[in-house]
Amino acid sequence: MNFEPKILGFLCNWCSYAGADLAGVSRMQYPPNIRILRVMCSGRVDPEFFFEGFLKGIDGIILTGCHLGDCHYLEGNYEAMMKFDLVKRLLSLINFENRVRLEWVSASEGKRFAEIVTDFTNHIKEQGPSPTRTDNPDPVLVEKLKALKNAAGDQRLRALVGRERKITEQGNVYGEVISKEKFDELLNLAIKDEFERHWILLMLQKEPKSVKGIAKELKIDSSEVLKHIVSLRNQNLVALERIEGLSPIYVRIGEN
Amino acid sequence: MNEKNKAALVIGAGIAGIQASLDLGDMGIQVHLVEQRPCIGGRMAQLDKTFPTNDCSICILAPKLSDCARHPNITLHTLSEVVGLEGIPGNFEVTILQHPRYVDLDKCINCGDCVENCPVSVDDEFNVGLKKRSAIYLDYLQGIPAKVTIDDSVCLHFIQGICGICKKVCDKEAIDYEQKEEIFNLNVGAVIVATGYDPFDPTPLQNFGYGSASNVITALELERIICASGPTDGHLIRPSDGRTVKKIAFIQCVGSRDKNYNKYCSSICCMYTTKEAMVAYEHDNELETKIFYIDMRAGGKHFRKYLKRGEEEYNITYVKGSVGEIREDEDQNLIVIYEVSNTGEVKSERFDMVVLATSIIPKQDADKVAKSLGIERDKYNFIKTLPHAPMITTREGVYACGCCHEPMDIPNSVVEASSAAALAAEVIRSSK
Amino acid sequence: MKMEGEEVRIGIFVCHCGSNIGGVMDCKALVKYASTLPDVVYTEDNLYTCSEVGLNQIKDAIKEHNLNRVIVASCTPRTHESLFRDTIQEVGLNPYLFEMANIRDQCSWVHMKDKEKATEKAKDLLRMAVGKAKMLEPLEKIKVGVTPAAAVIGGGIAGITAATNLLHQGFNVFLLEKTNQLGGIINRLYKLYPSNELGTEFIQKKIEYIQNHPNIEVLTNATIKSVYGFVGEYDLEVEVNNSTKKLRAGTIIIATGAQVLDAQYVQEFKGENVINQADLELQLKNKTFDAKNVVMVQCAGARIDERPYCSNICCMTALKNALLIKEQSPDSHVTILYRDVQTLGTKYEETYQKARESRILFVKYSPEKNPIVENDHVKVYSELSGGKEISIPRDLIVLSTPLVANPDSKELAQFFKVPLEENQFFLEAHVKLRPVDFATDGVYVCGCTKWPADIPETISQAYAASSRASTVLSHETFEVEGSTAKILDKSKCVGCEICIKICPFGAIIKNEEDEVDIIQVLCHGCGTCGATCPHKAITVSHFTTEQIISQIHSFGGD
Amino acid sequence: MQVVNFSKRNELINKNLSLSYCYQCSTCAGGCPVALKTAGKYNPRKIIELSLLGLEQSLIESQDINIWLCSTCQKCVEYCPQRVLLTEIFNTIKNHCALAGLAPEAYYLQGKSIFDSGLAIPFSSAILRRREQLGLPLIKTPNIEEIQSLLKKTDFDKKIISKTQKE
Repeated sequence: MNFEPKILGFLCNWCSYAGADLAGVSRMQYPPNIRILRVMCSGRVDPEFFFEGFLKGIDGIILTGCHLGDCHYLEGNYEAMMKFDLVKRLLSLINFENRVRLEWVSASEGKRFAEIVTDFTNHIKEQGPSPTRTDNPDPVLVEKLKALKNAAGDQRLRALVGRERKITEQGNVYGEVISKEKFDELLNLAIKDEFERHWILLMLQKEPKSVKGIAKELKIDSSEVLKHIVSLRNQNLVALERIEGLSPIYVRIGEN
Repeated sequence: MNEKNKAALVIGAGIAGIQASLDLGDMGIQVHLVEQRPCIGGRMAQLDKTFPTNDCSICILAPKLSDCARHPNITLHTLSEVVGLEGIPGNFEVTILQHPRYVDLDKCINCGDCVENCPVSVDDEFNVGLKKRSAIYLDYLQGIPAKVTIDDSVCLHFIQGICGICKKVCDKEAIDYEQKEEIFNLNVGAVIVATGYDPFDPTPLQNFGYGSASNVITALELERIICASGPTDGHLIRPSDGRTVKKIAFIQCVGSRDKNYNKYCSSICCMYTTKEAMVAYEHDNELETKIFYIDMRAGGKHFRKYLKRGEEEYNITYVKGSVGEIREDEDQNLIVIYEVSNTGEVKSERFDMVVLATSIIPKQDADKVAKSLGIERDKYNFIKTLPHAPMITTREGVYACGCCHEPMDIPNSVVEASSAAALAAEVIRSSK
Repeated sequence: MKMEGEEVRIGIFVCHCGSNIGGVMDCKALVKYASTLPDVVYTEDNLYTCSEVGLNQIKDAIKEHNLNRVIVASCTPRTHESLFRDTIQEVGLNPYLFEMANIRDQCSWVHMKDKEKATEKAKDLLRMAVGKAKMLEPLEKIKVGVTPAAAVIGGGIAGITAATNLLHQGFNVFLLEKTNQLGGIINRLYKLYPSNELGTEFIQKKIEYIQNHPNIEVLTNATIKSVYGFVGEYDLEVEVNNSTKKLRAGTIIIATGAQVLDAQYVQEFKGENVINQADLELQLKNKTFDAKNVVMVQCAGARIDERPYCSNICCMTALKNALLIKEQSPDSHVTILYRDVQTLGTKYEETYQKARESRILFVKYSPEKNPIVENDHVKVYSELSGGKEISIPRDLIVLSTPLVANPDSKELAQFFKVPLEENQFFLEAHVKLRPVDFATDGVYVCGCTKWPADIPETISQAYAASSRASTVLSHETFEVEGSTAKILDKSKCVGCEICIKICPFGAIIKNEEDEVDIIQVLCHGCGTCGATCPHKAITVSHFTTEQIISQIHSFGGD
Repeated sequence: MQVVNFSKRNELINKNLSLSYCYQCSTCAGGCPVALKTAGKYNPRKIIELSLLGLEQSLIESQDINIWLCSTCQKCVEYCPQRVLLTEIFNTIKNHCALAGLAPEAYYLQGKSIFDSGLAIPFSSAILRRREQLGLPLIKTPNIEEIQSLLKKTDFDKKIISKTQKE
């Protein structure tokens, strides 16, 4: 067992990156697995980035920003929190949620940064290598990850999360404030839908399939698949290719 | 923008001096920023968090420090003091005494090799004596300029003519024992004094036991103890035995509003105490805190809301009334004797630690600074200013901001710094 | 995203930093590795890259090898990026075509005991830097012209002070006052603390001064109708006495003040002869004051559920007036019912001492048992006596009512797209370090507009606001970093406005054609909009999605 | 319900201006050894508060707070941040009480003893016998007339008549 995990860290410039520098100035030692990617604000970190990383065989990804209230850009870290929450929910669909972490590290917390990195590295070691990193990664898992990436990049989830703070704090266009619980419920439904739809799209990209065929691969109910197909057809992403026996066969259309 | 503009002199590079310099620099006015210590940053750099936002102090200060250091219009003079001021507004001749750093600022890269190998160990001022430092040292970790300094009062090379290790280990050949004091003159249009304050030493208040009971500490000491980059790495432990702290008493107005010491109110203690109690609670959610106060002074923006949060979310109990005596038991716990003022009952209660909110007093050398600038002081030794324009001193063209003329919090210091800059700009721009 | 027709030529400089990096990892191996990376055409190692020698080596290499991207692997960009950017700019390379790999603070120093792995990590960091560098684009700092005039809104002491300072600094000022008279609240005050000057004299001198100044335009009875523009160039439409006036200013100072809560709105203390401190000042000023037993009630209408804040200035106001009463009629009895006496600092605490010595009686009450106003006395439950009921004779009750936000503050805030806090006072950019700024550049605030403040505080803030305004007005142009948000693809934008709502700086707007547009001078470059846009129509320069993904891929390996 | 008595309050402040300095910080109460022993039943701050309010009834007539428990150790004076001379103020009040005949009986007895014999504790035969055994010198009897004329000058004679004696 000589597993050296590949860990990626997104650090905001003003607090966390300064905290990581301070760990260095103070010569605090931590495992050498992390590679730090500096962004100006934790709010810059797009949900897609996580999936890009996992698809490239990274084993764990940590995002750190200023403590809530300390953001150099006032509220970017709140936005980061919303996006991270989405990422975690998406990743839980493939049991990857333990491979990501969000922490707040201030510019004076060099020691804390070192501790967090140590702890996260050990934690990822316990998780073992990412299943995508092996020589022969499970193709289904890779497809799922791709589907998740596409879902994270799709406008529906992004719009929902982009409006999350407004909806749950100030109210929607009708002035009604939706509780966090209610919002999470909506979000979970949307996540499930989008994941399945993007998976279907990937599947149909390869070869046209029937509803039944899709349902079998997705291991979900045919009625659910049909619902997705209707929606995807409305979006002009899927079209009927032919009818095979009694089964309509669908095909991916339009651009990716 | 206008080369004919005279420069400005700013004395003291704490948050007030820094803000004044940045404003003037951004207006296109050349600034000479003079700081006594090896690094700029002042008191704010020593703080862990700031109220009422609980912002990490260094996180919000550090960008200003580097802005200051990088600003094309700002010249830093560290380890320097002003020793004379002649002339008239718009045309002052100022004399500056710069102490030797014994380190070449251009060569030092703050690698720390010298610090690691220096055999001397003395109390570290930045950590209010709670930690040791060497004779060659970096003022504080995030300090700017990020260059080391030799303290010649403790360095073996200077006091005994031996050692010289730092010079040997420095690859960059940055150590220069031959550096000497320098005196130079600058021509400036206006002067801003932002020399800040000192904390009051509460030892004379014997009933509080500071100095004899080791778990009675000052607020600034606690600030360092709870700071992640402080002497205990941010672990809230007792100085006497390193035990974790479960119960703290904070005592307000220690040396303030007290005719025996400082008659005035120090303005910031009520708020920073709640902040410290909150931050301490964040270290340990079992912490119980009592704050003993005379009048809770929380008129600033969102301060009342802040105290309410302290009470509701951070297990803080506010007790109206000061404390009579603090005694130490055999386990070095502290027995605090106080009156429950609404019932008149007098109680004694055990705490693990007592924190004294000591007053803000004029800087030790306030006298010297005032004399060299030719400005008056008030009866407390703070710099005297006009009642309705608190930045205007008794000498035309010389302005004061921040705690050097009256105790105040960071926002007020920043406001005054900017306003002193506005006044200095008036003088400079009208005297081309 | 290569520049058209230009091949990417990256130069990499690995710093030993003496032994700080060189003592931990194998810099030669790093250089060798670096030279194998794609698009890298030149590599070298320096003992100290940041030294004069090192910097010259960079410059020479750029010229000699025609480099168009530079990577330095050394310490942290937080301290050294600007130095290296300046260096490459000296030989004509766009400063944004530079990238750093932090192999000291975040590598050699934190993995000192694991030299081999530290070197491996440094290689990865270099590869990631190359991944980013090859995607870098040249950027220009953005400049906007600045109109050297300020519009000061509000003609009270705050506005007058700010305007005067700006005039003295040589700028033009428009001073807008809603009412027909300058001076604000001070016109109604008697004497001012801590100087004891007469309020009217104090303010009249200042009003006369600015009214006679050639570079100011004072507009009374002025209401703002519309505001367009941004820092450097605000266009205001103002209605003055039924005619519309247009004016242009580089910056805005909001100094509209606040209002004293009328005694009749304080439900708890109703009765005959109940007035507030402002009414009392008028009585003192007009010499109509006539009372023997005066009881003042502090925090009347403040520090309650409806208005939870402390109004900051009422304790000193009460002390000032109580002392004036005692001065006028030494035989009168003045009692101040208080909750906490707010007398910060040196002079105010002295005033409190003086008040006690002048025989003003202080009784602490608790809101759980409010004083009860009766016709000839007040029933008080002294908190310090366990709520014991005592009676204080009175013929006049003076309520110390709080300052409350102006009713039109919300409307005004919307004009400038700046936020209010829950009590409808204006909310500054950062309570600690940007006390008179807003997140929106070029708009400043001072005085009671943002929180109850007394005259000295207001004057300080007014000068501060004018100082901040002067930092903009002093330049012909206002310059910002090139790494700001940009619209990637207009056709992708569906106009959902999420970016507009999450941008804290008001940098994203809908323009006259109803299209989403970025006011680059207002953008601070955080990039949150880029991470949020549902259609990925917007990004932030220098931290674009492609650049970051390229970095991620470089780490992960293809 | 008691009414704030401004003239009583002023009378006390006139005698001891330092009374007006008090801002009710509780340091005196917290530092008072008697207050600690009596859990605050005796409480110097409360006496000052009643004095400031001029509440004669509580302060003198009913003696809600037992001012006579003060041991005059001066700790309160030493600790007071406003330099209120508490024990002097208490003396003023005690004198008021004594004149009104409201002091504890023992004070009158002792005062009377001083007035009558010049001795706080009059000789008893047992004491005299003991002194003789120990070889101590005889105690000189003071000049009673001189003492009494001095005491009369300070109205001491008027203060040593208790309420019961008056009646």
